[in-house]
Amino acid sequence: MSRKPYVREVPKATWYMRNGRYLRYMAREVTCIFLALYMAGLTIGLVRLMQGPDKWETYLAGVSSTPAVIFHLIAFGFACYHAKSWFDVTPKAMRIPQGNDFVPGRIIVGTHYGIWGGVSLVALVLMGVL
Amino acid sequence: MAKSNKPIVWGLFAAGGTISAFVAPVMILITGLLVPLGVFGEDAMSYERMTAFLSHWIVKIGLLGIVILTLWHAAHRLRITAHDFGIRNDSTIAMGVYGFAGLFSVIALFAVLAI
Amino acid sequence: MSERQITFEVLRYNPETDDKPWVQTYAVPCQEEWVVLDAINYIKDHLDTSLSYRWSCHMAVCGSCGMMVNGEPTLSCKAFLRDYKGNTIRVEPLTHFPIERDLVVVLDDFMEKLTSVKPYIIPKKEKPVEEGEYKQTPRQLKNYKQYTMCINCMLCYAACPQYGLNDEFIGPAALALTHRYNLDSRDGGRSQRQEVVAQHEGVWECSFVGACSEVCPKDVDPAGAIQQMKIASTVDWYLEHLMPWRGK
Amino acid sequence: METIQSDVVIIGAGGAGLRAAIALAEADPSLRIALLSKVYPMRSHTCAAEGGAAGVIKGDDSLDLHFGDTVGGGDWLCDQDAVEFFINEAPKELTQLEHWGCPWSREKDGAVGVRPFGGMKMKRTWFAADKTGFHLLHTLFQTSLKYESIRRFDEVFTTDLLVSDGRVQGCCAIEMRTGEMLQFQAPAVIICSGGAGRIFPFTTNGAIKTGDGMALAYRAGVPLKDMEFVQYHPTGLPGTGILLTEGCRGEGGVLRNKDDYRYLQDYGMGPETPLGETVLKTMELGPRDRLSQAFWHEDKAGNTIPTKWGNCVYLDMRHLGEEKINERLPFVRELAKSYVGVDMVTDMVPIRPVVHYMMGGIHTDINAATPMPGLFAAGECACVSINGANRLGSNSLTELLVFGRRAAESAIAYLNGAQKPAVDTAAADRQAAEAEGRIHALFDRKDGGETIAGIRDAMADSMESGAGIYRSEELLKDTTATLADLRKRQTGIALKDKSKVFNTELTQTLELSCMLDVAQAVAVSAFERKESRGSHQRLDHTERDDTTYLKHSMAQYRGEDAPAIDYLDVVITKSQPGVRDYSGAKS
Ligand SMILES: Cc1cc2nc3c(=O)[nH]c(=O)nc-3n(C[C@H](O)[C@H](O)[C@H](O)COP(=O)(O)OP(=O)(O)OC[C@H]3O[C@@H](n4cnc5c(N)ncnc54)[C@H](O)[C@@H]3O)c2cc1C
Ligand code: SF4
Ligand code: F3S
Ligand code: FES
Repeated sequence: MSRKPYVREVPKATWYMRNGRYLRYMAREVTCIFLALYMAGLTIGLVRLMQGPDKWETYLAGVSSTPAVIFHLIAFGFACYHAKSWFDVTPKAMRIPQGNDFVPGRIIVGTHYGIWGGVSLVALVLMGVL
Repeated sequence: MAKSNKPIVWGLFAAGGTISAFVAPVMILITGLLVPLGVFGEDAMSYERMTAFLSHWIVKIGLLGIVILTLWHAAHRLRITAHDFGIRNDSTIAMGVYGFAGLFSVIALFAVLAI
Repeated sequence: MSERQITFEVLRYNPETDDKPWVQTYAVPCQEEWVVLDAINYIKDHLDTSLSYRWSCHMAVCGSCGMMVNGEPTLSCKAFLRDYKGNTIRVEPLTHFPIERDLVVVLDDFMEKLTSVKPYIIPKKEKPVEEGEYKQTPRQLKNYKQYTMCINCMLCYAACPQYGLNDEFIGPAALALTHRYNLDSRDGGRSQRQEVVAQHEGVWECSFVGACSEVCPKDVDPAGAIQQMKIASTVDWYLEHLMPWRGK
Repeated sequence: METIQSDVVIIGAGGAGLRAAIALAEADPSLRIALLSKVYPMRSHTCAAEGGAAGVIKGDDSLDLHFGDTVGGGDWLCDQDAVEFFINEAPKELTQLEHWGCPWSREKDGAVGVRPFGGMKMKRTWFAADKTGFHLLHTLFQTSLKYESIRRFDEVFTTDLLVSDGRVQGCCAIEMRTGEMLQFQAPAVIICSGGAGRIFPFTTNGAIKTGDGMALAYRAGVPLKDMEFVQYHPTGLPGTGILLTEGCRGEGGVLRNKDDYRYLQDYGMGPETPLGETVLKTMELGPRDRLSQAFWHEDKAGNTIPTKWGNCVYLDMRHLGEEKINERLPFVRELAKSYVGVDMVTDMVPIRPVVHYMMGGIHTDINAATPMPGLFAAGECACVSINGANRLGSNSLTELLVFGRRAAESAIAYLNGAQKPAVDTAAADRQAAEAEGRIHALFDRKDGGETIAGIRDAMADSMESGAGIYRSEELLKDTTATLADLRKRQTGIALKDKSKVFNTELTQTLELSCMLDVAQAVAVSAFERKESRGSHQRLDHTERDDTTYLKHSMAQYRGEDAPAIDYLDVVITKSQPGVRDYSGAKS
């Protein structure tokens, strides 16, 4: 037997450096770190709120600090990227029949963006009015 | 060839991914940027307003849903991402990330119910 | 006719003489309407008869001519030179597969996986041919049609990083074909296929990178198929564990 | 050398080979089946067929009409008993394929849809959008995975048949990934190796269609039948030879010359039909031979359009509208866009005739049996004579199914027959060793300055110029002389690639020698047939001559010499030769 197939090893920890497609994927994946940190921070806020007005004030002061604002700025960016990457692929996971065909993907994506915009707007308005 | 048990966590992952996609950006925007920068005025998130806001059970359930599902979403994704970064002891990672999500879920639950 | 001189950097590997692959360059006088495969055929005919690669149909339907062209999994018979700007084009065998020789890769793994998902109709109830065809409305056809378009070209496997990291993964094309049969109104074999699909190396090894669907030359969208199967498997799981009385 | 014992060896895993394998496995699960293919089965060229497969199912149609169309379309050179059998079995086979999951296009109520096709009086062509062959092949291949008794040998290149005692005993083949010779011993062999369009320069056929199986049988002493009948398809894309399916015309596409004139009406296929309305068997729905010949005359008259790929006419689909084109012919639209840069929704597509199909092939009878005991053949490589002098589009996909199965049944009958055929293993071993020796010798050939590409191109060019759409004694004389010369010259090809693993230079050399043998059979058969019939048109004998040539040509291999041509009577049961009428006047 003269066979000797050559196996090209995939670098286990750096494979995603090989092309832009993989980098975009990894960017999408790490959005979860920021979501998790934000939610953890929020949970701490809830604990502070439970502990009374004084603790809550220190918490508020903390959130207003420059590092916290910078973190939230970055987290906001990643959260938006998460939303975009999530909505853009929704037609793949959900196929809604319509006549002999399916509802076109752009309508499904569009609807998601619409709801996203609506929810955000309502929240902002409520905040302003509250 | 055993069937995988991933469906449990995957269900939470997908739900959390969807919910957080809709609400996380605007939540971060409001609570992390606009309010601290004073856009809505000094006492937009005053103790009174927040406790009043959170006294409503719908708000409690909603907020808990968002926080817990997003945490599970993030935990599950992080587990996969760790693998993608070349960290291969999946069970340790899984324990870590799900543990983190579980811990904070319980804390959030406790805090919200107590408010 | 206008000619364009293009340098092809081709990855070569001869198991009988080489320890590892190496790059050979060829200067090819190309016609403007050529595809990469035409240039490779030119090399084979006129410059180096020892180059090995697969091709047959030259019309993007037999699925044999997949290669990495400038790092991207591509059907070389559909890779028009006019879409490549520079004067150098790099051609390598599909990644994630062992190289048998030159541009020829080993496909045994896929053939086994394809067989394992039972890609054929397992009828709900046998119907003799004499009784005529099964009725299937255009709507029911549409439901699975997209997933029948797979030409087994393996570009998706070369694009999928999860397959690259773990070759136990059943992978995009085989899963898309599983979904194809599951969705066919004539089929009743889903529960048998779930044995393979619902294990770790089935749909759960996919992290929805989506690269498979991006490179697929036939718009099969394996990424979509896999996500739909994940949802269905999750529903299964909940039904099975939370409502066990519903039976198997 | 590894020896593989089986009951039946199938050479070729395209539509015909897979159908045969499944039929064997279903009939008797204990049979040991070896299925050889020089490419993975799903790469077989059946995947390229677009238009559809004919079979009578609709109420307004009848078996007799299909029979009439086929026999008339074949210019009465069909064996009518075989045609009758074929037409009877066709609907069953197509339905069977439906049960196996083929995604046939459907009517609103869920019944299988049919479309019109050239030369067919009724709509009876089953189709799966415009990728019928692709779906047929993948359905068969995937279904074949169900059967454990089908042992596949993918990328195994058959080089020789093993014959002793006048019976076939197996074959030997090169396993491409190792370069090792394998010996397959079996009392029955079915050849399903496809066509040989690659002997021409401009063809819809893939690189693998090099006539290997035809050459194997021919060299082993089985005659090649009706080889002069080569079908040109009227609508190929210039340059690549990529086919635009006949479905284009079936759906209403029309042909125009450089003056936008629908020239077919001048060639006995008129009167002109209104745009968008197709009348079966007239104008654009005339048979392929007539349409290709009309092109030849238009070209001679200077009515074609010069392009950088040679002279063309136009296929006009614009009046069909985008929606219909997308629904019925999406693949064709994509092909025209990619390969000639034309969107058929808005522009006319340049096209020209292109070599498409071999009506001739290994001589078989109605049972798919060759004259050699144990050897069967089915599919494009075979000539059961249902296609006669011109195949009707969409009959051949059905043929693969009907005669693929038939070959399997005949093989089983042979295995279970009175003689209980067994393999003479000593003789097989000896022959296999000789075959291996011949392959080894190829590596040691002295360089005579010849190249594979050089000889191949010379062969193809001489086929086009002498054995193309129109032929004549003089032209054919040149071609046969060139081919005889090229057959000698091929020994001057030295292999530069000395390695064993996946040596495609070696397989190309073997394919070239098969092509040369087959090409010679085509040219010599064409030379001897001094009449015009179906696809065989002679400038020097323009009429059909039923007194002398209502016969099959049988090319008999004679080693280094040109083949001897004998004749065999055509089987006529109920349709006497008549006039092929494609004018709208009648019918
Ligand atoms: C572009 C195109 C469109 C067509 N459209 C239609 C249509 O619409 N309707 C219709 O009815 N017909 C159509 N045809 C004709 C029809 O597709 C073919 O006649 C038919 O597919 C041939 O099938 P087959 O099984 O005989 O051979 P193939 O599918 O060509 O298979 C041949 C097999 O033999 C194997 N083989 C060959 N040589 C060797 C060897 N030396 N060793 C081992 N294995 C070998 C190959 O690997 C392959 O598996 C079309 C043909 C073409 C080219
Ligand atoms: S899914 Fe697409 S990319 Fe993958 S093998 Fe099939 S056709 Fe090729
Ligand atoms: S690229 Fe791979 S990870 Fe999943 S979506 Fe496609 S199979
Ligand atoms: S040669 Fe067939 S897909 Fe490219």
